[in-house]
Formats: sequence, C-alpha cells, structure tokens
Amino acid sequence: MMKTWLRYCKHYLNSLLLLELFAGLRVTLKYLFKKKITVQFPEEKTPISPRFRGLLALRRYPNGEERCIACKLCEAVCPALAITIDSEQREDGSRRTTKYEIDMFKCINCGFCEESCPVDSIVVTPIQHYHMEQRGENIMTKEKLLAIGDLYEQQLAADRAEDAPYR
Amino acid sequence: MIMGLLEELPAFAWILIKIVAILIPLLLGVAYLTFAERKVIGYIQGRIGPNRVGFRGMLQPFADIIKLVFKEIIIPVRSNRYLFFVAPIFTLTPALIAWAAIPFAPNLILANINAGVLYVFAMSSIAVYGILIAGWASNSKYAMFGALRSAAQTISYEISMGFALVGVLIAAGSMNFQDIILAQQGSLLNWFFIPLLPLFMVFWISGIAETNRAPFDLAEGESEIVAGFHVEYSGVSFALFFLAEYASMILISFLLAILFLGGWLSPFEGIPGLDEWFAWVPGLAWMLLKVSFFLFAYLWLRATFPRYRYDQLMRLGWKVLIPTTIVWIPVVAVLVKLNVGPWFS
Amino acid sequence: MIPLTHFLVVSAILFSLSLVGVMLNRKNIILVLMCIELMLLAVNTNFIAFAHYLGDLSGQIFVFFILTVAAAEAAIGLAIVVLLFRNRGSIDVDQMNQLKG
Amino acid sequence: MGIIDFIFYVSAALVLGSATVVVTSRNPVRSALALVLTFLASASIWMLAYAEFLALILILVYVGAVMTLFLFVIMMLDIDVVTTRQRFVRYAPLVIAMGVILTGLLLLALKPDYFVFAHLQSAVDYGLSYSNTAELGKILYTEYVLAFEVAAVLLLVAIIAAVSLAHRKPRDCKTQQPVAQMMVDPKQRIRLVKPERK
Repeated sequence: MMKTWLRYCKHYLNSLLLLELFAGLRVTLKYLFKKKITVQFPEEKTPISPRFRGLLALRRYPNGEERCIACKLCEAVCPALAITIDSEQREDGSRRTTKYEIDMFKCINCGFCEESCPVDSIVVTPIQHYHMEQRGENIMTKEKLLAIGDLYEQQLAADRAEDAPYR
Repeated sequence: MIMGLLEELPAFAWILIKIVAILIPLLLGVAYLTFAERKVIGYIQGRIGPNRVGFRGMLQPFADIIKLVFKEIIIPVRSNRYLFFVAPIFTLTPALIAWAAIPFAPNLILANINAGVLYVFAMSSIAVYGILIAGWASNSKYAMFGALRSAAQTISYEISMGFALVGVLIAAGSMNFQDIILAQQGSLLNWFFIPLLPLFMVFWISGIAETNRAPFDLAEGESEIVAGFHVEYSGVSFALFFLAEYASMILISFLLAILFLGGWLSPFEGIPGLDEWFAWVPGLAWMLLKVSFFLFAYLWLRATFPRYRYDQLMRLGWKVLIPTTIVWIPVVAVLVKLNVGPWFS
Repeated sequence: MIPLTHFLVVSAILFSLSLVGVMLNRKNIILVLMCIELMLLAVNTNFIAFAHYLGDLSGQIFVFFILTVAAAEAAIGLAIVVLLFRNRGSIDVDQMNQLKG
Repeated sequence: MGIIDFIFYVSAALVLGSATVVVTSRNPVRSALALVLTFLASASIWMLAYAEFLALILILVYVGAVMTLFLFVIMMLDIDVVTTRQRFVRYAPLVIAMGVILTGLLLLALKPDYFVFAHLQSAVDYGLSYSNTAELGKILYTEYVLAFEVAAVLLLVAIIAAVSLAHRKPRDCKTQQPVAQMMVDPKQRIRLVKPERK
C-alpha cells in the first residue's frame, strides 16, 4: 500500500517537473549540432559495391570475339522471362547468337543470368542511372548490350577479378 | 454622410499604412518560419534541409509560394462551394486581426486598448470556425473528422489557456499589454515566468495545442486521417490555411514573450554594469529574440515528441492542465496580496 | 452621436425577427434554440444601450448574468437535443407529444 | 456623420440581415453561421455603446464556445433538411403578419410621444483611460457579489447536468485506461530470470 502510494508520488513529481520531456529535448538538441550525413546527390555519390546489380551487358574476349555461346542457360534461369535468344551456326562452325534481347521492363535485376553463364558473357554492371525516352527502347538488343560491355570492359573485368575469391 | 467619411480619410490612410507595416514583416516571418522549420527539423534529424534555391536555400519560401499560387484549386464535386472558399479566409482573418493589439516595442503598437488581452483571446477563439467550416464544406469524412477533432481540441485548450491568463491578469492587475509588460520591469528575475511558472508551462503547452502543432497535431494526423480538415484544399486556398497556422504560431510566441518574459524589456535592466552595456539594444530586438526562442521551441518540440492519442490529449487538457491552473491561481492571489517581492512589491 | 432610439429600433426588429423564427422553424428544435439566443441578444442590446445612455453600469451587469444563464441554457438545451435525437431519431417539435393522453 | 455612425449603421444592417438569414435559411449550418455573424456585428454595436468587456465576452463565449457547440450538434446529428421545411411555407404568411404587427407595435412604443427616454443624449464621453472592465469588475465584486456567486453555482450545475445528460457509457467496447497505462511498472511486465546452469 505504502509502496504504491510512493510510486504514485514519484510519478506525479516526475510528470509535473516534465523530467522525461526535458531528457528527450536534450537528445534532439544534441543531434542539432552533430555532423550531417546528407549526400548532395548529383554532385556527390555514395560508393557502389562491385557486386551492384544494375544494367546488363554482354562481354567479349580480349581478342574481340563475343563470349556468348548461345547455351540459353540465362534464358532458362531468368525468373522474369526477360531474355530471348535465337542462335545459328556461324561459317566457322561455332555456335553464336543471332538475337540476344533483354526486356528491361521485365528484368528484375536478380543477377541469375550472370551466375548461370558458363563463359562470363552476360554480366551485371554497376550502372544504375539509365532511362528510356521512347517505346521500344526498353528492349536491349545484342548490339546495345555488347556496346555497354565494350565501354565498361575494364571496370567489369576489374570487378570480376576483385570478386573472384568469393565466387 | 459621404463628406463626413471623407474627412476621416487621412486618419484611415495612416491606420492602413500601419496595418501594412505590421502585416508585411509578419508574412515574411511566416515565409521564413516555414524555411526555418524545414532547416531545424532537418538538422535535428541529421539532414541539412533545403539548400538549392538561392544561397543555402534562402529563397526556398518564395519558390514554395510561387508553386502554391500557380497550382490549380480543386473543388470537390459534392462540396458546399461557397463555404469551401470562405473557410480559408475565416481561418486567416482571426489570425491576422489579433495582431492589432500586440505591442512590439514601447511605442510600437497599432491599438493600445485597455482590454487588449481579452481582444486577442476573443479573436483567437474565432479561428475554430475556419476549421469547422472547412471540414464540413469539403464533404469528406477525413476532413470532417479532422475538423471535429481540431475544434474540440481548440476549445478544450482555450479554457486552460484562459485560466493561465487569469493568473497573469491577477499578477499584473491590468488587461492592457503595455501595462502587463511594465509590471514586469526590473531584471529578468522580475519577469512573471518565475512566480507563475506552472501557468507559464500550461500556457505554453496549451498554446501549442491551440495552434494544432506537434505533438498535438492529431487533427492532421497523416497516418490516420490524411491531412485533417484541409485534405481537399490545394493551391492558394491551402496556402491560406498554412499561413494562418504559422501566423498564429508567431502570435502565441509573442503572447508568451509578453505575458511571461517581459515583452520588450531588457533582461539586464537594473543590473549594474550589464544594464549600461546593453542599453543600446532597442526593445524590439529583445522582443524578437524572445519570440524566436519560442518559435525555435515549436520546431524543437515537433522534432522531439511523438504525436498524442486523442484520449490522451483530452485527458491532458481537462485533467492535468486545468487543475494545475486552478491550483495556482489562488497561490498567485496570495502572492499578490502579501506583496511578495520582487514581483509584486 | 447615435440616438438611443436607433439602438432600440435595431433590437426591436431583432426581437420580432427571432419570434418569427421560433414560430416558423417548429420542425427543428436546434433552430428554435438559436432563435431564443437571438431574442436574448436583442434584450441584451437594449440593456447595454440603456446602460450607456443612462450612465449606469447596472445594465451591463444584467447583461453579464443573462449571458451566463444563456450559456448554461444552451449547454443543457443541446444536451437534451442530443439525448432526444438519440432516443427518438428526430428533433421535430411537433412529434414531442408522448405525454398526450 | 462620422465614422462612428457609419460603423453603427453598417453593423445594424448586418445584424438584421444575418438574423433574417438565421430565420429563413434552408440549411441549419448556414443559419448557425449567420447567427455567428449576428453576434459579431452586435459585438461591434455593443462596443460603440462603451461595453467593450461584454462585447469581447460575447465573442469569446457565444462565438467561441456556444455557437461551436451548436455547430457540433448540427453537424453530428443527421437532420433531414427536406422534412424540416414542410410546414415552413404553410405557416409563413400568418407568422410574418404577426411579426410585422409586433415590430410595428414595438416601434410605435418608441415614438417620442410615448417614450420618455427618446430625447436622451449620449451619456458621458469617457476618455481613453476609461476601462470598462475595471469599472464592471468593481461593481460586480461589491454590489452584485452574491448574484455573481449564484451565477457561478448555476454554471457548475449546468456543466454537471449537461455532462450527465449527454454522457453514455461505452457499450461492449474496450476502452483505454490512461491512468493504469501510465502507472505501469516495467517490473510488472518483464521478469528477468537468470537460467540456472547445470
């Protein structure tokens, strides 16, 4: 009985003096003067992991030969059915794709295609800011994918090399 | 009849000029209060707030105004069109006319009326109508609930605010703002916030509740009733609600500064040494300094405390704040009667 | 200056207007209550005008008490209206004839 | 005619106009708002008769509290606007005739021939330092102190009556118990147990 009464007294004293409120105000006031963590986006960027799964690209061998052998593993593994591949035998007897298209509207950037690729041909790139202006641009054709691969080959190779021990 | 009115024209024009001289700084203050709010809350949350328009974002309020002015005003189909348009005006007008009796400096006051406190209080009590009409005219359930909540809240907290005011009136022995300020003459130890500390806190808290600001902003609780009574408003008509809310925030801050912190009085008055040191500072500067402290406190509180639940809000108003004032008013009366110094001697 | 009669004319018209209102709006008890408020306002205006012109503050004191009583009346009246609406689903004055034998 | 007269006649016109809207309006919300306007305009008339305290109290109590209460009740009760108007038209001619007669009689009574005070000029012209509030307070707390206390008791009774009339207990629903919530002790909710090692 006495104990509860004491508890009530303590509670009323606490709430009358607004002690808890002042404690809260102290915390926020402290944060007012702390260092700000805002990143000024277009000018500043946060570092991106080499494993970042952005836009897709097709790579070539150093001698200029495209890597893809039209095994269609990526097409099979793609959960969103975004990849369409047609293939034919070339004059030199090797099997190569005639059509390699990725619908970027369907693609969910899961990266399964890269994992399934036996020749490291289809890869995810760290490119995250891209846009389309017209209908149809969402279909990444083989030429476009190869062009991206060519443009970023050095970085892609470096990323792969860095990540290699963990694969 | 017309001739008689024409004779009064110069006096009219002079009053009009004074009104404009009060309103323009007030509206600028409102504009920069919105900016300060975003900055302060940003800083407390580890962000830096708007900083793109102008130097460090200084022109941001003007960008906001331009955006709001050029936006379309959307009228809900089943709404009461006439009242829908009148409501924002009904909200803004009381928030602005109350300024007529507010003293800014020893001689800077539009109307030094004897019942100044009562006048300001009466005007702020009209502000409920804008909210109620807005909620009803929108013909939307969210607006309706927001309006009923906010009106009930405003009325409840007006009572505790009035009781806190009674304490001040007993202490100062006048309803005239200038007299109340002059009654607090002396150093900052003579200000009313020391003998009337509980009333000061009650007035402060109910002032925040009266203006529907966080943590008592459940009338516009985004998570449950979208935006309260002004869900259906857009463009200029929304801007008017916004303006009224911030103007009444500044008004409450002025009232707090006048009633409890000695208005335009210098805190170092009568202290040898410091008094002469700060003699050059005009009264207006002290006033604005005190007001900006309370305005900062508004933002600080908003950044700190979570929103009240409705029953908690009503409980706080009726069962905590009003009894506190009722207890303290007799104490003040006794203090005044016994001439307890330095405040009442 | 404004003559005393002008004050009284305003409140006389106001009073009869509110009486008309009481008789016209028999279907809505809230409107009847509001018309009673109007009537009290007319009476109060009379009191204040007389207090001013006779230089006697007792009239204003009277208004003060009328305001008090009228506020209490409005509160209780509205409480009864709410209760009535809750129990009978209508605030029609003509339907309140349950005591009629 | 000075500015004072101008304000008086404008406010008088406002009072009568908005009172007409109160009586005749189709929509109860609109008549409540018109009544608010009536109160505001008559507050300005009262102010011209040097009753500044009562004028402000009128705004504070009537506009700020009583009329909001009215609006609350009107908005919350779902009143059928159409049926409330049925009898309006039928009785209108008779009632209006009565109103006109009553107004005529009242105005007749104000004719200088019958009305003793008709030639009364404005009383004292008070200076700027005159405080209506202070004067009123002096009389109220000396001569009329008993009436004042009775009025206070009346208000208290009215509060209790209104609450007990309109209050109903929440039926079949769980409600918050703020006191119990706030007085809760962490020790009652969480028991920290040290598991024994074997």
